[in-house]
Amino acid sequence: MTVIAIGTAADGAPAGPGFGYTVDTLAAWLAGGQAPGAFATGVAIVVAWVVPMLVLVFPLAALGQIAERKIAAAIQRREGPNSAGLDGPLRLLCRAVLFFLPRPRQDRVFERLSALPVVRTVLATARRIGLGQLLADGVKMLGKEDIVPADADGVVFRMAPYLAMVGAFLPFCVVPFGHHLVMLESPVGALFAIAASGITVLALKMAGWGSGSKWSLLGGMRAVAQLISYEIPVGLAVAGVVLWCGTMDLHAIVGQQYRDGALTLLGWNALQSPFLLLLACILFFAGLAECQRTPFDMAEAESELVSGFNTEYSGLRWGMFAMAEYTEMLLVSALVATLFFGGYQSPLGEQWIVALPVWLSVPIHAVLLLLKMLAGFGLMMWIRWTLPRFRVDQVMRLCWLSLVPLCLLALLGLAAQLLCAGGATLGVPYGRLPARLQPDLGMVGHLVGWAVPLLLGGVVVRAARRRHGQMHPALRQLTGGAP
Amino acid sequence: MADTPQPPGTLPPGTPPGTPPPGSAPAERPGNREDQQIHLTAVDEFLAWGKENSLFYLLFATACCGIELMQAGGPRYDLDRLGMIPRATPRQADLMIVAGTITHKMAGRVRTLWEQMTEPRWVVSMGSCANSGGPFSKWSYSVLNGIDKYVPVDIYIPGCPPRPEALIDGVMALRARVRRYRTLGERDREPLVVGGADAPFGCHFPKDAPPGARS
Amino acid sequence: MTVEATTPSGERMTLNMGPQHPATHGVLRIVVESDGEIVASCTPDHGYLHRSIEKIGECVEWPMVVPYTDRVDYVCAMNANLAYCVAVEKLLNTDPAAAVQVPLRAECIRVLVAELNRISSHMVAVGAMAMDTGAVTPFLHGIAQRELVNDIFEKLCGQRLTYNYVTVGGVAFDLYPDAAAEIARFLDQFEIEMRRFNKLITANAIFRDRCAGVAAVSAAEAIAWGLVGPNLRASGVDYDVRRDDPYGIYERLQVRVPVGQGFAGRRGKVGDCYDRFVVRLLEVQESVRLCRAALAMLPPPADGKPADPVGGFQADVKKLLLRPPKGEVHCRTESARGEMGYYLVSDGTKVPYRVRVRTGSFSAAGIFHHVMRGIFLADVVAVIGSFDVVVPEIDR
Amino acid sequence: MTQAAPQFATLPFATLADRARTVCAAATSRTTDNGQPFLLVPAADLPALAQFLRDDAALRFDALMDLTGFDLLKYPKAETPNAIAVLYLLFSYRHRHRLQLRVLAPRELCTVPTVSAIWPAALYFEREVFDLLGVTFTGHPSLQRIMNPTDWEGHPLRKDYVYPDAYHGVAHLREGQHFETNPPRAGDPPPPAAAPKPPGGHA
Repeated sequence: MTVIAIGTAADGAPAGPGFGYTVDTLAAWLAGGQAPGAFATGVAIVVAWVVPMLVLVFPLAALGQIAERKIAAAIQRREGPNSAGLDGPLRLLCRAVLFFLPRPRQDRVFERLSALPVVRTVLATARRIGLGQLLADGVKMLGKEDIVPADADGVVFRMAPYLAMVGAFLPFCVVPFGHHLVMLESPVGALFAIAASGITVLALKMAGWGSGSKWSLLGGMRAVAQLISYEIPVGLAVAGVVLWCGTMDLHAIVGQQYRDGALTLLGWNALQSPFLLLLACILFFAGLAECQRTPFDMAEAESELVSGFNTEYSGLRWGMFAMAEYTEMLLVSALVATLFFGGYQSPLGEQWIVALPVWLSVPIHAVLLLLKMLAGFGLMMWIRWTLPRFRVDQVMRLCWLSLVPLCLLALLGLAAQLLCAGGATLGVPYGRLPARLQPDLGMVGHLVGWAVPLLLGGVVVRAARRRHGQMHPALRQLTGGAP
Repeated sequence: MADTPQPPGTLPPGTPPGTPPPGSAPAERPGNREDQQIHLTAVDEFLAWGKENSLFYLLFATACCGIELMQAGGPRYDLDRLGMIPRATPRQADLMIVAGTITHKMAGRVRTLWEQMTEPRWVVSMGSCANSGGPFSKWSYSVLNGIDKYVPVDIYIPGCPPRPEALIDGVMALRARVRRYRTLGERDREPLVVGGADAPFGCHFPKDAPPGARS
Repeated sequence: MTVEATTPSGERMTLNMGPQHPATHGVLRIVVESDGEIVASCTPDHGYLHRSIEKIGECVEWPMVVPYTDRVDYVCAMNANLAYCVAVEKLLNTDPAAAVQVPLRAECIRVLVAELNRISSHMVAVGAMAMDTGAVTPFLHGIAQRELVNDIFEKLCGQRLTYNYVTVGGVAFDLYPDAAAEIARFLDQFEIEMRRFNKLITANAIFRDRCAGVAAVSAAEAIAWGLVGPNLRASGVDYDVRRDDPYGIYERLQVRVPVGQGFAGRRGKVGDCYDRFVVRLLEVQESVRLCRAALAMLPPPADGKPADPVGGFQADVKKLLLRPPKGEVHCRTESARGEMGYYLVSDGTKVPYRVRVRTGSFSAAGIFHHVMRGIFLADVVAVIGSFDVVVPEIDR
Repeated sequence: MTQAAPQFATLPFATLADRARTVCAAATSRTTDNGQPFLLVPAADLPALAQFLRDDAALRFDALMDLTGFDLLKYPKAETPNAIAVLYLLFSYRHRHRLQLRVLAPRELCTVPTVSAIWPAALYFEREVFDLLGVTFTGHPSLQRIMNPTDWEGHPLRKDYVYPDAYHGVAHLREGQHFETNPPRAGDPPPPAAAPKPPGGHA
């Protein structure tokens, strides 16, 4: 089990401002040999942070909103948006390019251009999958009247959407999209991600309080209660991974999940131990609550609170809240993928990708991580259009009486497993059994590590089911079982 | 086909479905025509394309037409195809479809809802009750005969209740109007009756429709 | 989980749900006193859709009232028509000279369309309650089934929602040629669809926990507050007008009546939101059975003679209906929202003297104030959905 | 779940009326013009009779199915034309028998004691009868209009009700819309000879 030494400065990164390999190389390249000054560092930081955001995350969040309406339509057996294609932007492009022609001539050129077979098929497919729908929504929101309610707290009301966007985009700095495609290689990446996503709580409360309407106040209160209490399970789940991997640097965590051979899959943290698998589910579920997705969307529950904290928002401010929500969904999927499902590594055979030249392996890694993010994204949408919504007390009871105890149980199990089975940890000095006492059971330890918790879990579940009682015969008849 | 005598007010065949029959809308006012728009810019046209394809309608179903509005949002007719999603709060709605009977007690609320909506906003009056009191206009003391006494209406859709196709026909007529919306240009405020008095009612025509009927 | 009516934090906030609110079905306004999460008290405010059907009943002639009964309960308009027509027939039958004999085929068609409309009405009710608790998809699947029923009714009488189809003495038109086959096809695919619908929402643990034990109404309370129909049967009272006070040919069809038994299991109580939800689904299964029985009992059409006692679809009431006998009658039929009672007073002229319609939603709205104390704000929405309240039935 | 039809101790109207008269002697059993029997009860001792009808073991009228009324002003050959008849349609789920009580309330002093303490369903029914017919129910906890707005004048279901021509300054009829005198409207203009049909557009 060889572990590729993914040091930060170890493999000869040039001396730079110390923000990490990418920024350092960029700054050094910009400075042209001598020590990069403040300007070069600043440009490097902006390019290293803004480009991944604009290229990778922002369009994905935008396409996500279209995908959401299409997936919802598919689940509900209807058509979904298919009338907004790319004809509007194409017409605008024609007008811009042929600015020197009078309008009717521009229209004729546009008709002839869109009559070309290739362009016609492209426009038709774009229209059928509703590619232009989000563009149309965005453009409409641009043109909407900008209303700040009379009894609203102006500053707080205007600041809330921007803070929501910050809370959603900032944690992406530490998410590694490739070997060295990470904006901020910080040794405490995991902790930074959780802390940065805490800003959204502030933004929602500001929106709730700032709008000055009872409905949004209620939405804001619920949002605060839910998000703060679900920070605990998220934190504990990340703590479990840190305990297992021994480091908080996301880049190193991904590195540890590397295995030679065809099935790099086996190296993933989620498959190392049942407790880690449990923590992965808890992190995903608590992540759902972080971005207020059904079944946890009481903060903006349409049917009760009219529209929760964004009742008074209209136009682009409301659009920003929607964009922040979808980006947060991507963030949760990215964190789950990075911590538990091998980050940017491919499930089948990672070594041939690493062998590729840098300008090819990095994009492939980025695409792999994006695919894992899309998988999490699709699962969240599927859940949204299937499940009803929890009530406030049920959300709190679920968090404090079941998720947090489960997390603590999982941490306990992980610690026990580490002590006796000597899990695959990178040499972290603290709290290890002395080497001679460490039995290297290998595969047997692995299997026992899986068998014992699953047996215990089965017993507990069977007892709970017996206590809960059978489904009523009338219900069984309704769902097609024997009456 | 062209020389057969057309009944008054019907459109020559082949005109796009959204355009209003000539009889119902008054003569085009001078400032309203396409090439006479003073601030006509390509970006304005693009913004109008955006508005046209994303009309969020206010969830405001009062009576029987409300059920047809829900059916229009349902799997078969699916207003979401046209980019229209129901929004619960007037702030985020561009279009108010008044679907159902409005009584005197409810009329003030309709006005408040309209005032809370953000500009540019449109109103579609769906069903005879909203148009003119419908079956209750003569014998009921509590029904408001027509919501245009409280809010400016853009499109009237006759029917009790109008079929979802008639609602979508009305929405297409409204989209034709939204397409002509210019941020600084003059808005055409003339109400338009879908399937007006002289054109046969309904939007889907039986196969043996008279030759002049709209396609 | 009993929470006392005064909210723990003490200070009260007045919230105004409606008259335009996503959850209230139509224009029902509820003023809620709450501390934000727990409701201390709620007062419904009605009249936003008061179209004075009863005053119109005193201005128009007897057969002209039928289109207005459609608009009393537009979700289940066939039953609303049937209720009025059965009442007028009972009024005519009080005078042996003006007695009316509805042909057997018309009676079978009446049962058929009434039960089909009950199915589509319950699909909207059940779907709307699921949407109130946050699951949007069941509502759209319910509406998809309703579209199929609308197609059948559209071929039958030309309208999708307000049919004006059942008339005094029979029905307006005979069945179109392949109506029976089409209805049978619909019923078969409907049962398969219902199994999937129930797996999606009825057996869903989140939905069950959301509705279990919420706003439970005991049998005595339900009777005292005048609940009728599925709301009454969910509280354990075994009463259905079609079986216990039959009209038309319902006594020949064995009507089985589902009753609430605390379906939610450990946390549920008899007569809670979940029971009302499940009783409606069980009633839909009963309606499918009744439709099939009515199809089996359908006599062949008497070609040409609408008033034929067996095969006709319309008794000859033209001259009788002009001036029904002077007097009063009280008649009850089972609509989707429970017992719809008509009290007709005739003074022997062409125009009714008084048309009084008592609907299930009116008494269901009456119990809101009593039931919605000490529950959560989110439950207010679920409770409204569970009582399946249609606003024109309250305001008339 | 086929249920056997349980037996009920259903009593005919005559026995019901006799048992009722044991408590309220002034109750007289009458029939409508087409033979439907009912019990005419003076308003004063209605609550006592109602309490007895609900609590008596043999009667057990536990459900007030409907509480409504109608104006006798224009009823042909009514004994008391200047009154409003308030009807109580009672039903017993236990014994499956029905009874109709009727109270005649004079139009000027239109008060009937409430029965909402006995059957809570009467809370909404009485508010509706108060709103539409103007019968005040003494002792009702919150007697206010349920259908019409609180500032509505008149009681619409009375036979001498005149339709208002405006509400909050908004005219009731549309311009050019006129109906002959049924129903009577305030400020009814004399019907014009023939309303000219507007050219082209529709009314």
